[in-house]
Amino acid sequence: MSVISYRQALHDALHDEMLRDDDVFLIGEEIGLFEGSYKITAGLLAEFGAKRVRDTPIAEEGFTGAAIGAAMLGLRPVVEIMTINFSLLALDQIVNHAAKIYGMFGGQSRVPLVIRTPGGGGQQLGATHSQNIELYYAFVPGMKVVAPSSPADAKALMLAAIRDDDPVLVLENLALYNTTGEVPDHDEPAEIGRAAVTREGSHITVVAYSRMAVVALQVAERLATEGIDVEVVDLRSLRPLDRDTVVASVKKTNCAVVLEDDWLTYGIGAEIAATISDGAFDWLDAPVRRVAMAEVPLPYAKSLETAALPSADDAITAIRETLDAVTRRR
Amino acid sequence: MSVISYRQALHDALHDEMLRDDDVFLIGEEIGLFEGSYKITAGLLAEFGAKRVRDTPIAEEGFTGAAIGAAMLGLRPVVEIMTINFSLLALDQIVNHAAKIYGMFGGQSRVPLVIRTPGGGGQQLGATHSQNIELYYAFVPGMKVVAPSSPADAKALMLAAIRDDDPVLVLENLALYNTTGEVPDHDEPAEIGRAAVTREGSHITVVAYSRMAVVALQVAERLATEGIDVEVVDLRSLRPLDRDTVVASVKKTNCAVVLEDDWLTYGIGAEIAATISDGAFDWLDAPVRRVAMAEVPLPYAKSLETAALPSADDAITAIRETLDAVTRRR
Amino acid sequence: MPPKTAAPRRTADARLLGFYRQMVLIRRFEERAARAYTEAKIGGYCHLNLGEEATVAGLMAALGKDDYVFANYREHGYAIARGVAPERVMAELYGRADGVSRGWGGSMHMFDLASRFMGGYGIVGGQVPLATGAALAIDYRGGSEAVLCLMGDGTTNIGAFHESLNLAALWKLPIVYVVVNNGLGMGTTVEQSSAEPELHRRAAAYRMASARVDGNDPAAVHAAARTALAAARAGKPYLLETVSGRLKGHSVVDPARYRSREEAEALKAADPVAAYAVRLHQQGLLTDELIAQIDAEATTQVAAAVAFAEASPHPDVSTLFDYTYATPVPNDSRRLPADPLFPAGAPA
Amino acid sequence: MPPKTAAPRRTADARLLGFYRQMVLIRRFEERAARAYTEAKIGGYCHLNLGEEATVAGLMAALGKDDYVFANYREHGYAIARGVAPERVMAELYGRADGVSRGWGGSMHMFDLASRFMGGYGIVGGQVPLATGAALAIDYRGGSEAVLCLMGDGTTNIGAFHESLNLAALWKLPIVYVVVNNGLGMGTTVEQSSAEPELHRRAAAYRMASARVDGNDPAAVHAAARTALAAARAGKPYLLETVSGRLKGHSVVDPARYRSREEAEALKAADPVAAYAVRLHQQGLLTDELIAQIDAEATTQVAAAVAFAEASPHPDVSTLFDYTYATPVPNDSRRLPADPLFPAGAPA
Ligand SMILES: Cc1ncc(C[n+]2csc(CCOP(=O)(O)OP(=O)(O)O)c2C)c(N)n1
Ligand SMILES: Cc1ncc(C[n+]2csc(CCOP(=O)(O)OP(=O)(O)O)c2C)c(N)n1
Ligand SMILES: [Mg+2]
Ligand SMILES: [Mg+2]
Repeated sequence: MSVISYRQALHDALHDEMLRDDDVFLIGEEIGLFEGSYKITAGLLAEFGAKRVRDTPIAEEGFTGAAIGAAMLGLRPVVEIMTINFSLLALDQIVNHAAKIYGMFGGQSRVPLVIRTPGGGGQQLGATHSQNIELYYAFVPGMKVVAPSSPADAKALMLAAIRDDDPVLVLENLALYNTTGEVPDHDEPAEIGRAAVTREGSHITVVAYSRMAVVALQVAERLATEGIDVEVVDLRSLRPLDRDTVVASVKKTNCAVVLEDDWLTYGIGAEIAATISDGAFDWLDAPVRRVAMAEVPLPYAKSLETAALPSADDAITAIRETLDAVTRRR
Repeated sequence: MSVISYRQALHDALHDEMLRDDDVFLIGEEIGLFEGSYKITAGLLAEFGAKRVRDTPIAEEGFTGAAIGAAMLGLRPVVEIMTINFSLLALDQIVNHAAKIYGMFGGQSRVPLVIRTPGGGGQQLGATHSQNIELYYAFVPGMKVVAPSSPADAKALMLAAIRDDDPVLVLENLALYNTTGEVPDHDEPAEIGRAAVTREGSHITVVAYSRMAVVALQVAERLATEGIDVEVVDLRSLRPLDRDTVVASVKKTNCAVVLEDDWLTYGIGAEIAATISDGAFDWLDAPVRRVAMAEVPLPYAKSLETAALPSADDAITAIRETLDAVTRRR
Repeated sequence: MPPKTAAPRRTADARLLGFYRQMVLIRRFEERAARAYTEAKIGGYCHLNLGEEATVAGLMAALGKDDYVFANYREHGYAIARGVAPERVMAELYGRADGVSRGWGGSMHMFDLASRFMGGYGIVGGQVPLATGAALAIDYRGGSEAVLCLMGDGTTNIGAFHESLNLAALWKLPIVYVVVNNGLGMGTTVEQSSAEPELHRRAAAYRMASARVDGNDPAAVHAAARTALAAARAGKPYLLETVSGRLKGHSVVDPARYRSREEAEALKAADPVAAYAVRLHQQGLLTDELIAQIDAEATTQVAAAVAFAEASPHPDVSTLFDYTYATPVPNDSRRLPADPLFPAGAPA
Repeated sequence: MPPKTAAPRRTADARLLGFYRQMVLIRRFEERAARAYTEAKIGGYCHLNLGEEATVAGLMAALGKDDYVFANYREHGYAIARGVAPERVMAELYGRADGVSRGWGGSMHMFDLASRFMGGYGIVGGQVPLATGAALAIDYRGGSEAVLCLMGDGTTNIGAFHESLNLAALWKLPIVYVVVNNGLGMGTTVEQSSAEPELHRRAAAYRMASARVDGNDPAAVHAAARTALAAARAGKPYLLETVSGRLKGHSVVDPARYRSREEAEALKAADPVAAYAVRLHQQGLLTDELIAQIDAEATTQVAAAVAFAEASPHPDVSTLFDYTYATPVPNDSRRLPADPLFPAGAPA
């Protein structure tokens, strides 16, 4: 075990897989000479050369599509899309091609592709550069979508994504790159499609993923000092979605709050709330509460941005009010 | 009142608005000389000329973006995207531009734009041509999304969309174009953002939109003969979403089934189920059941396609089982 | 021992005759497909190669066995000329389990790994980045194969075309982009859709070599494609434009009313299959008997394809979830529309 | 009465001096913005026009009052040169209520309707279709305005560029596309990203007229832009490439390590503001005193802009839901993150 950053964990996974398998290569804007907009790929061009670390022009649709085509011939491209906002330009190639090719041709062509891309607001980047649109991928059969919240998961899920024969979107997060945590020294891929209970608790279940899964743990620690015992479920995989782990937790705690960084209506949390309300129907003692972004194009001004984004305090309010609602009903 | 088709209703709305307002113009592929892939715009080139009915090259991103730019200067373009599947190519212009411009520039520029596009599977068009991805738009603050299920709504919501100063996506449906119904002879725009109870009932609420709202009414008629009294809520507007109408219905019936033509996980129905489970928590006597597409890239073969798509029979099964679940719990 | 020149001569003649056989087979196949469509044996959209037979035959004959082909949705003829059995193409149109895409693709999505026919694609331009990536993979591995990427004239106006050609030229990829200019994208002429209607000239924006060739002459197409492929293999991607015509509507259901009667008749008069027959006849390579014989053979082949398709089973519903993922993972959804999310149980 | 030639001469001189004033103002503004950024007064990304001042001044001076400008995220200087008060640009950088976009846009998204400055856009290429549509609207209404659409060199590789130029050429729209070639897109050179690195030549793919001009010479840029705008107003869209350099990193936080020391020094030596001062000095239009005076004026203006920005209020949270929709509709969500979806009530 070593304590490393989320950024380093991602970097190490890419590095180790490139060493292990010559078919793995990186492709994207500014990943080589510039070392990546967020420096995940720093040093890799120098180590592996331009064939394995391919800088591209600004052409998200073109280079993502090219990576898909290369994957059809058996290579294992790892595409960096600089932020998830720009992935909209490649969406047709991802949704209509990467996610369809295996099924549409009756299983004849695999697409062992990884798309890594960070989401996340809160950096004052304004409406077009602060979106959390993982929903667009999590919705699509044929895609797999993972969303690590810790350095250990970042590494293990990236390893799994690269070794998987389907298109996998790895959702990174701008606000997590500098966070640190323990990571095993040997390479051990995670299983895609499994959530994790990252903190056991008995009073309430908090379901989250990516940055909000970290907030959930912080909130749980704060509430523990008041005797509120929060169980945290980190989804880790948005598609497939591990409903059983979520529902099992709520059957134990009898209430739940969902934290998400995207917009509330139709957001990822809608499915989580619907799933809990269905699967734990007879166990649920209060409505599932969702904490999410205000439904506006995210403003630049710090005062407005802060108000629009979900915070630890918002989560605490929702948890307290949910526990109150439970008490009222019991 | 006249009985006309859904296609004709859409056509009439376009026609009447073009007559009423010189700033309204149509733009899209094959809408002029070819008269539209699905003939909604038939006759309009001949009547209004090439300036008002502008055929474009195959360039969804380019011409949709051009329509947005024209709207910024005060024109009122109505874009046809041939099917919603191709809208993925224009998604960046729609989500990152049309939906953001009003907010991102602090309210200085309106975008009075309409995008009309049909969704719908069941035509054996295969995985890339049969998607129901209205979610991609309904999720986005700044967009409005309406989904008429009847000729009357098709006309009234199209009129409203054209007169609205925000980008509105009008979701049409391939399977509905030939359906007929009564439509007022005078032009009366609907209010965007309101659902409708299209059939009153007391035993169970069925929530649906677009094609499935028609299926819901058919199913209600079938079940009425057995004494099952179904209330149907047609959402009509996916964004804004009229939660109150949905919840009020369930507070009356105490149980609900959601019918949707998209994929289940993260689909539109997730929000509806979550909304009901929250807003009608203490009234609900059984979990909200969702009937949706199987989560696969839709196959071409009729046998497989039929199995994957939700049908009236599927809806009836879900309604019966939900009523059973209610009985078990009462 | 025959004179030295006879063998190449005979080879060349055989090739010309081969083109003709291929063209007739595609013609008969497409006519039969149209009929089956109107009989509702085929569903969805159905786009035919009628009028493009010479282009199809010339292009496919220029490829090496290991080369890759990416096509759009108007690809029946290409699949057949590439070596896919007409039976399997017809069975795909019928949506049957023995179809070349197991019934999952239909008319627009034929795929056959054995012949490196890497798919028909229904999103205009969608195949262009993919094909570029296939060329990247060849280059990555140091292979000597090339990629042929087919597209229509209308496709040159979409962003993916531009992005892809730039990448291929920058990276010196072994790919030939072929614009099959049949004069129309649905009802829109090239002049109405492309500000530079001499489409091959668009290659200049990427310093890419290009040429235009008569798409009604299979030998000319063949020669031009060989030149282009040789350049591509040498790291010089190429844009080849073939000019032909679309004899019928955009798809089987399109009556093509946007076309004048004169246009339609001029096209019919220039029918490349008939014209080529006349030419080979004049060259002494075809006789009336041979024409009849080739026709009969094609008709028989197509009839066999239909019989095969009719006999092939419909894909079983139990296979519905077989092709969502190649690598199995837990919690994958395998629910039919009426299945509950959670198995119903008694309340707690 | 002065001799006949004096007036035009004086006008021309005044214009050259005007360019210089503009360039110095932008230079001082951007330097001050960089400082404010490092002081954390400005958030997000911050891209500066350092090195592009001559291009900015020349282009903006060529526009008529009613013309429209669309820009990318590197647009502070353009907004100022177009007539937006530096105060409001600085206040926007500070995210304040008096900012040109009311604090909603920040560095990348300056918009001012009064000066028809139609926005900076952060998605590379995003502004290109929009600007094309603005030109369509002008044409639709039979107006005589033109649109100037700014973009960087790297932007010519994205699909939207291609689709837009084709539309503009087909439809004969009054638009000038300006490629501000500063040699780099982030850390990538033009040669690494564009297979045809003489970017203006890409216009050939649309039969569009084009030219390349020295972006360090404001008068040359001005003249070229006037020619281009005249063509555009006559229904001939135009592609103008200006060649300059980016003096610093891509954004304020980028140390530009991918550049060699020599490259950086060569750029500094060719600094367009300093070079232009020398030139005007040689022409007798600038004296040392005037240089100092212009500098002092610019510094004062920028200081006033900062004071204005500092004094402007932060947007109030009560305005958060003011700009989601222009036409109010029922059921619009106005919920803060901690607000419940339904007001809590006692159970039924
Ligand atoms: C992105 C996209 N836009 C629109 C369509 C609808 N469409 C199908 S084929 C076609 C015309 C294509 O013309 P061309 O490229 O010349 O090919 P051809 O059909 O003539 O072979 C159009 C517009 C589509 N399938 N995909
Ligand atoms: C679609 C998209 N891809 C990537 C980015 C990230 N990005 C921002 S600026 C930039 C470089 C643009 O270069 P150029 O067009 O030359 O403009 P310059 O910055 O030099 O003015 C990139 C890649 C983006 N904003 N949008
Ligand atoms: Mg064509
Ligand atoms: Mg640049």
